[in-house]
Amino acid sequence: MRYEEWNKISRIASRKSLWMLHFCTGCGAVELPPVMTSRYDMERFGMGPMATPRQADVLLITGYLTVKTLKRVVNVYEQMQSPKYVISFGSCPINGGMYWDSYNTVKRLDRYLPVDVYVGGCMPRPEGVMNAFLELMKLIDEGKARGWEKYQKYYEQYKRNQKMAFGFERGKNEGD
Amino acid sequence: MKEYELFIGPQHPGVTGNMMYHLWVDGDTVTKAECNVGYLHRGFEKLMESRNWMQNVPLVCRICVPEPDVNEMAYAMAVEQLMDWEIPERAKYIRVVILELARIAAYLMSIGSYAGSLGIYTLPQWALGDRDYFLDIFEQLTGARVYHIYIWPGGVRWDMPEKLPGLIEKTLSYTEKRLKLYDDVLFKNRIFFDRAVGIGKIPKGKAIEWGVTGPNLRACGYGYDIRKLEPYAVYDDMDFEVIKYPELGDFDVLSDGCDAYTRMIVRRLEIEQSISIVRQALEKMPEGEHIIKHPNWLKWKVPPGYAFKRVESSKGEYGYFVVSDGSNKPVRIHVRGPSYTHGVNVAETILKGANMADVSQILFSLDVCPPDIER
Amino acid sequence: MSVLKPLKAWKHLARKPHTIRYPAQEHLDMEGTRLPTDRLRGFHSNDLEKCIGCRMCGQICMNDAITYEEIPELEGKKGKNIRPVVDYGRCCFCGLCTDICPTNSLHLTPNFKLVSTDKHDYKFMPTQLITKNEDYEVELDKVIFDAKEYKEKF
Amino acid sequence: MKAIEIIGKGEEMHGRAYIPSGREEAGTIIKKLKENGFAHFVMLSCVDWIDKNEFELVYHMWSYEHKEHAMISVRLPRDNPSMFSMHELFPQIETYEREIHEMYGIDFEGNSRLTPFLLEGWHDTPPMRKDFDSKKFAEDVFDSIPEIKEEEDEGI
Repeated sequence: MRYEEWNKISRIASRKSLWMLHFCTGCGAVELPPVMTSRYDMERFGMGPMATPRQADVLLITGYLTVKTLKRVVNVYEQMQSPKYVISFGSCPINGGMYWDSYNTVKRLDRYLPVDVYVGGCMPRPEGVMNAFLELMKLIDEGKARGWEKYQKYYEQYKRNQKMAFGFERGKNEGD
Repeated sequence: MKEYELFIGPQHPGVTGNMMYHLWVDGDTVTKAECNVGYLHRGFEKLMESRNWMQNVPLVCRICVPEPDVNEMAYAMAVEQLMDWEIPERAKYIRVVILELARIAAYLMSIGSYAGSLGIYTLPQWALGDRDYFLDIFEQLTGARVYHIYIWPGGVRWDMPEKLPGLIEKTLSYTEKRLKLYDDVLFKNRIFFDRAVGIGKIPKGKAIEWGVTGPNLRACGYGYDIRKLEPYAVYDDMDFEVIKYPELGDFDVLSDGCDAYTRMIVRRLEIEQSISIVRQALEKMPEGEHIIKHPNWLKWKVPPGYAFKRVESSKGEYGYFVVSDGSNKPVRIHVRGPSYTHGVNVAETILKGANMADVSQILFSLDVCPPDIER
Repeated sequence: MSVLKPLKAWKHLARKPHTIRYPAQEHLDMEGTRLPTDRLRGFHSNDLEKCIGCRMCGQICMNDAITYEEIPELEGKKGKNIRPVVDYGRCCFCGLCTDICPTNSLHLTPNFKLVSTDKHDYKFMPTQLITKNEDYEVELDKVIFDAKEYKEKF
Repeated sequence: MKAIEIIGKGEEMHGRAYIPSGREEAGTIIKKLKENGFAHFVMLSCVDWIDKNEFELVYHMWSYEHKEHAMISVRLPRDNPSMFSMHELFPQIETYEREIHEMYGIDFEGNSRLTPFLLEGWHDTPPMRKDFDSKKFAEDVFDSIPEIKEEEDEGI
C-alpha cells in the first residue's frame, strides 16, 4: 500500500478515537465536565478524557496560560505522541483576553505552541466546544490539522519564543 | 523503608484543578506534603487597581470558577457600603435566589468530583448532568452559563423573567427527587462508609485556629455560618437551620466529625437547605425596582474608606477587603478565598500520615478550588 | 443492605437519556424552551446607521478590545463616521459597552458559534448581519470589513 | 465594640473595629485578642500607600463569640520594610506572609518559609507594589516575542 493511502486510512481511524488530555489549564475547564459527562457526552464522538500525555491525542488549552503553566504545558505537549492536536478555548489564548495587561499570563498561544482550532467566547458554551471537536475531526479528515508537523519544522523558533517567555533571554534568571 | 517523592499535578485527574502537591511517601503513607500553587495566578488584585469601579465587575467573578456569584456579591456589598447605598428589596431577594442556586450547582459539582475520586463513576455523570439544568436557569436569568456578571453594585443587572420561577421550581423538585438516588449510590453506600470515615481528620480543637470555614467547619461541630452571623441580603428573613455535626438528619453519624465523611454529608444536606431557601425567597419576593441608578460609569468616584464584606460560599468564607482613596479606581482589593487556608496549610497538615490512595479524596472533600488561592 | 442499594442505578438502563445529541438536536431546557435565549451574551451586533461613533464603548471596555475604523460611505450622517471594530481575542462578553451605548445601536446577540483555524477571524466589525433578526435591510452588508485587512494590527 | 475595649484604643469603622498599632506592639495586640475570643484569623492584607511612602499591613480577626470583626493596622516604611512573623499564633499566617513577601517585598522576621509562592523565577520589582507597571511589563515582555515565521508553500 502506498504511503499516502495508508496515511488517509490512519487519519480516518484516528479521527474517530480522539482522546483528550485531562489537563485543566485555566477557567475554561469548568465547561469541560458538562461536555465530558452525560448532558453533552462527548463519547458520542469517540472522545474521552485521558490521564497521561503518552496516550492522548488532543491537548485542550482551556483559557489563559500563566508562565508557570506554560512550562508544564510545553513539557506535556512534547510528551504526546504525534499526530497531536491543540484546541484553544476562549479569548485569552487568542490575544490576551481579560488578562491582556497581566504580568503573569502569556497572551498569544500560537507563538509558543501550534494551535489547530480556536473556539471563540468567554467561556465558550459546550456547543462551541463540540463545534471545535467537529471542526478538528473535519480538518483531520482533510489532512489539514498539521500543527504538530509545524512544531517540528519550526522547532527552533518555538523554543526561542518559549525561552523568551520563561525569562531566560531577559537575562534575569539564568539560575533556573 | 526508603522514602519516595511524588508529585501530584498539575496534570493529574486527582487534584482539584490546576495545582500541585509535592508528597514525600514512605511505603504508601504520606510523611510530608507541600502545596505548590501559582499555575492560575493572573494578578487580579493588580489588574483591579488599574480599572475603575464598574470595570472591575466583570473581572471579580473570574476569581472563583465553579461559583462566581459570591465574588460579585461581596464586591457589590463592599462598594455599596462605601457609597452608602440602600438597595431595593426586590434586588435583595433576587440575589438570594441566584446565590443559593449557584451554591447548589457548586455542591453538585463538588459531590460529583468527590465521587469520581472514590472511583464511583456513576455520580459524576449524574451530578454534573443535573448541574447543567441549573446552568440553564442561569443562562435565562443572567445571559451566561458560567460568568454571570449579574449582581451589580446597587442591585441586580436585569429583572427576573416572568416565567423563570416556574422553571426554577421544576428544577428544584427534580433535584430533590434525584438526591434520593444520590443517597443510594453514594451517601448510603457501603464503599463510602468504608473509605471516607475517619479519613482526613482535622483535629477538633484546631479547626477555628487553622482558619477552617464553611461546610468543613460545620462538619467539625461548630454551627457557624456567615448567613446567620452577619446576615447579608435578606438571609435574616429566611427560615433555615445551620447544619452541623452531629445533626445529620437521616444519615448515620459514623464518626466523631471533622472527617471526609461528615464533610460530604454536610454538603449533601446543605443542598436541601438551599432548595428550601430558594423556595422561600421566590415566595416572598416583592415587586418593584431591581437596581438603583448608577452615576456615570466613566467618572464614578467612591468615597474614601475601608470596607470589608464577607459572604458564605459553598467552599467557606469569602471576604473582600476594599480600600478607596476617593478616586475613580480602588487603591487595593484583597480577596480572601476559603481555599487559601484549606488548600495550603490545612491540607499540608492533614495529608501527613494519610494513605496514598486517600490523598485525592481528602483534597476533594475539602473542596479546594485553586483559582481562589492564587487569584 | 447498603451493599445492594447502589445497584438501583441499573434501572436507569431502561430510561431515555437526557443527553443532548448536539449537532443533531437542539439544546432545550427542562420546560422545552430553546436555548440560548435572547439574553445570552454572544457576539456583538451594531446598527451602523444608528451608531454615531461616540467612542463610549471603547472607553468603558477594560480589555481594550474595541478600536475604531473610518467608513467613508457614512459621510454626512449625524455624529462621526467611525465605527467600532471588536477584537474577540480580548472581548469577555460582559456587555458593559452595550449598556453604556447612548443610541442603543450596539447590542449583544445570542450568536456564539465561531470556530476557526485562523486567529485573524476573531477581529471584525460587528454589523447587522449577525443580529438575531434576519429582516433588516441588507444594504449594509457591503461595508463589513474583511478581517484580513487588520492583520498587521493584530 | 469589644475589641476596642480589650485593647483600649481604636475606632469604629462601618461596624468593624479599626485598631492602629505600632510595629512592636502588634504581636501583643493580636495575642491579646486571640485570648479574648478573637479566635478566627481571617486574613492579612497589605496596602501600598505610595504617596505617604509606607505600607499598611492589616490583620483581620473575627470573633465568633462577640460576632465582631477587628482590623489591626500596622504601618511600615516603604524602604526595607520588615515585620515580625506571627505564624506561631495562627499557622495560616505563614502563607499570607509568604505571599506578601513575594508580592510586596516585605520581610518577615522569624518566618523560615519565605520561598516563592505564586510566581516562579521572578526577578523584577515585586509586582503588587504601586510603582510596578503591569501593562508596561506585559508589553515589554510578551509583546516583544516574535511571531513564528512560516515559509510560504509546500503545503504544511
